[in-house]
Amino acid sequence: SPQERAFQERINASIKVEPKDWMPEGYRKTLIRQISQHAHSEYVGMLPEANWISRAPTLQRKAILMAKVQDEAGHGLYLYSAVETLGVTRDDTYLDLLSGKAKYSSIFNYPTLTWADIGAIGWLVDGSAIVNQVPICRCSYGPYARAMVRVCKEESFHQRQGFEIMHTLSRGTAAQKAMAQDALNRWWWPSIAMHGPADDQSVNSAQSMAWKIKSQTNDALRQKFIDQTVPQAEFLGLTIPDPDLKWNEERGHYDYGPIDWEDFFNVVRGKGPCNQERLAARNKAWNEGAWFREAMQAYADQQEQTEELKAA
Amino acid sequence: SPQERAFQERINASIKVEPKDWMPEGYRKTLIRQISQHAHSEYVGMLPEANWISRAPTLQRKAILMAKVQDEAGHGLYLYSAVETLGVTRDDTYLDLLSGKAKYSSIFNYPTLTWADIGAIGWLVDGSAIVNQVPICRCSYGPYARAMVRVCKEESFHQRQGFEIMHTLSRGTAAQKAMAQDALNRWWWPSIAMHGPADDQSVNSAQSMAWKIKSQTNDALRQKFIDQTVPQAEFLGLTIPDPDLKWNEERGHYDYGPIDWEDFFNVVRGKGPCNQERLAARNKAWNEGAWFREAMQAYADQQEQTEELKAA
Amino acid sequence: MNTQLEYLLRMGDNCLVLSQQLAAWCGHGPALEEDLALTNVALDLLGQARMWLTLAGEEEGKGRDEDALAYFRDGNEFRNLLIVEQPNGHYGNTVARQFLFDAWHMHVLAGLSTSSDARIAEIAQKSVKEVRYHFERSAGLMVALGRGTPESHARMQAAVELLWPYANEWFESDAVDEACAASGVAPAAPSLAAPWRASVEAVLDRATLKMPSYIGHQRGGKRGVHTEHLGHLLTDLQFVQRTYPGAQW
Amino acid sequence: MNTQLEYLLRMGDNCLVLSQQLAAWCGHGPALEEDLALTNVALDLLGQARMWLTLAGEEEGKGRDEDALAYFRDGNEFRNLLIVEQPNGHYGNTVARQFLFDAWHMHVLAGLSTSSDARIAEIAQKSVKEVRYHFERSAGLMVALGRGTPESHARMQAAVELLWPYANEWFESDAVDEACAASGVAPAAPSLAAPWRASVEAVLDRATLKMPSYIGHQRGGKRGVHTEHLGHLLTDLQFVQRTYPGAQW
Repeated sequence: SPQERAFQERINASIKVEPKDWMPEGYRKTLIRQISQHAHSEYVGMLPEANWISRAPTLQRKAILMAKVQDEAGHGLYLYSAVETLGVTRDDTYLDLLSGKAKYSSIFNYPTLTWADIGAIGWLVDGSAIVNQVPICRCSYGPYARAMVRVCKEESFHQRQGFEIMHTLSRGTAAQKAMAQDALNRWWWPSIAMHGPADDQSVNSAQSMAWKIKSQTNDALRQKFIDQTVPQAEFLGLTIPDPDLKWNEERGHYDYGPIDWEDFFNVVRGKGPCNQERLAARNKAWNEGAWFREAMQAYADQQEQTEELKAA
Repeated sequence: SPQERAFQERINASIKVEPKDWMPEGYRKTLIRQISQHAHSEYVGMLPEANWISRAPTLQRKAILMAKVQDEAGHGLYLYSAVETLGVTRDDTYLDLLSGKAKYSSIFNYPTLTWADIGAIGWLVDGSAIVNQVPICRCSYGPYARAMVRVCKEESFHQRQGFEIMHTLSRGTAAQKAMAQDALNRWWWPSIAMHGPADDQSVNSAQSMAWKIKSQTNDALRQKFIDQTVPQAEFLGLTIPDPDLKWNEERGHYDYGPIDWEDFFNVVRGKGPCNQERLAARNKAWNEGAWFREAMQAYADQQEQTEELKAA
Repeated sequence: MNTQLEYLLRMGDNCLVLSQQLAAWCGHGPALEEDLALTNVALDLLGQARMWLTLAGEEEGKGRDEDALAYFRDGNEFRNLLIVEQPNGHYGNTVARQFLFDAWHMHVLAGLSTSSDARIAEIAQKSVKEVRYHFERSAGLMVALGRGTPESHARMQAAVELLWPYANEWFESDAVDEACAASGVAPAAPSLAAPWRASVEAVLDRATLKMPSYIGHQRGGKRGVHTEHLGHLLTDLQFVQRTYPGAQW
Repeated sequence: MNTQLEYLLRMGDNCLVLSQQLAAWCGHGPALEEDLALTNVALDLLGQARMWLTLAGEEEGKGRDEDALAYFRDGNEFRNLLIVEQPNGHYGNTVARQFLFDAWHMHVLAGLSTSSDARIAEIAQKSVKEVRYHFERSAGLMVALGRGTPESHARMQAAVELLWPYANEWFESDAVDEACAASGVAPAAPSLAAPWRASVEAVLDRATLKMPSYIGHQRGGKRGVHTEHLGHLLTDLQFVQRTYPGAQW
């Protein structure tokens, strides 16, 4: 249709799409799905890290971790707001998470078992997320692109903090080094699966690229993350748990071993170590908070009525 | 009345009163109150010690403590059964505890703050309880007397275990010795208040003595406990927190300082450190267990109906 | 006894323990906005705890820093008020605990802002700004929840009553309080009772909640005699440091 | 790797962790009789844990006794199955966890009773008598609660489904299991699947509860990769020993 052509031309000309602009239903739906998944990931992603706040080993680390988890709550808020600009209420979006209908990043279905996991999440998971998200800062949908600018800035701060934890552990006692290596062993493969299925198995990518929702392929993002992370692991004196990993002079990239996609899809489909618990925690918070939200709403309504009475 | 005279004569002749025997209402009421308070004390008394099961410092100590708390549950059961022989259902008795109408021993309204408190409770609280309870083994009401024989036997075992914990701590590190002394400091006065108000303030005692529900005065029991405990504290190398405590050659007993009865009655009236929490814990267990008890009852009823059908 | 050290530990431990409790809500609050806001308060309190404990370590002069004090004392060495170690309960319990504490904390910090000890005055001046905001926030929640629905009203009234017994300890002057008041280091503990009551009463009034008429009877935290809750809180707090002694983190 | 040591730690840690969980009900059960009975089970399991861990310490030969192994290992050194570290939940969750575990425990101990290692056979022979009774008890509760009321039926069905993902790890043979089976030390892990299913199915049937049709996918405990629950359980378990290292208790 002419509308669609005009839309695509504006996209091609790198003019941002704004909430009030006309957009194709497919574009809207793709964005709603992607941004809400991203919002849910931030919100669920608070849980594995929050699990270590009470046990953080120094008060400074505790403060940094609390601030980090709080940032994730903030990211969740921007992103839920960005979804709302597409015409879906935040509660509806959220209820899809609670019912298990909507997805979130599978990485958060792995448990945090030691303090080193907090380092590994910052270093690897946030590192991987940044590689995925930096291109989104230039995405065609204005509210999403702007939210991502802020998110990326904070994430790279978190990534450095995570690396710093790993660095301290890797210079520490034998037990600390072992803890760091164990965390790398457990988080490496899930972190490189975060970029999504291999290109030859990925659906919808072409349309998302045309709409400039996505600008690089999953495999390209993965390669970028691996290339930047391997030297960091070497600097830490830690071994990445992939015997096939080695520098390929010709390609100018690291080669890496096959990813266990069956395991990845199992986790996506609900069979990860913590899927049940993460959803249960979210539902528990929501259900036990119902009386609170209702009361806050009731009070806000009372205030509004009082205002109206005064105005009348 | 002639019935009352005959009853008193049998008591005087040390013939035990049994559930089916006639008894004065006052006798029945006094016993119901006293035995049910005693049952509640066992049941509530599980809580402060259970608080340390998860943190017991060796597996052997953990096993001993669990067995001890379990014994208290057993004592609760015998005693609730003894109350039932007087014509009150166990649930009714128990609901009086939950509503706060019935009392239990105030000693359980103090918190257990360190492992040494587990030692001090065994040594002092059980020690004090045994002094109170041994005479009840000869009480005129048969079911109560028989329950107490069993209770006292187990309690003296607990008392030795508590003393053994204190003994180990008092031979231990400086921190352990300090822990033992601190526990003695906190538990001493409540333990000697367990024998009840001073004789000149105690009500109902004369009648209870005539009925052989009680055979010694509070002050006599207290003196007995103090006399047996002071040498034990000396053996442990611990200092009883009473500057007035000293051997009185003439009396053949230890003199001791004034007890803060105001504090004692405050705790009885609900203002101890843990009254709220103990009752809350009992109510929580009861309320959250309702579905379980209902289901067990429903299943028992089903079984009974099946039996009746078979019999028919 | 170094009374000033004791006083600093009291201030620091209040902040540390309450922050630890609030942080348990992080990721589990009733709404995302609450998660953000409550974590802010927890972070402020943690920052204050670090300043107080660092100063306490200096005052003690035995080389203990904030972490040595936070991670290597057992419960009987903690000097926090009992109210801050009371369980989180439902969110309304947490709000009520925060409100009663904020009101006291705000007034004590205002007093400490003019401490004769410049280091204390400096920390207090920095903290009181944060805590005035904490009070504003918790007072606002008290009013909203007190007036919101019949259920929220009932919950908040019960929460206030549950915590009231713990809301007098801070006015009871002991040797430490007296010494610090005498030297101008701290305001006299009982002098805060009237301003606290005024602040609390005004808010409860607006919240249509009844102010309990009796005086709280729970005490002991200031001399290290706590409730059973503190011990369990410390097992988590100190686990890593205790398990890997001597390591740097 | 000393496979026999690993196997002993698995047996001991299962008993230790589950006992610790059950003990949390002590004083808090739904009825006094349950408090008594469940504490009995907890005590039996603790006794078994002590025997297995003592033997593990001897097998290791580094002078570690039951307490050194219980109190001075961090989570990744624990070898218990994930199911025993799952939260107590409501009483029905605890009953269902116990039932699924007892059924496996009973069969594995029966197998271990004829172990080629006489020390293992001896512990197993002693334990299996206790565990047969545990199974009888938890099976009885499953039937009563499955049939009791609509509410209890729904709770128990949900409890079985919640735990089912954890109820296959014990049949998955790894290098340790294979080595122990090969040397006749232990029964082959997969060989217990059929008897377990038969025991569980018969009881669920009587309980009018549906047996889930899929195979559990949760695993990791046997090689020290646990769920987030274990770490918190250990903070309490180990607190005193960690806080006062080197002391005798």
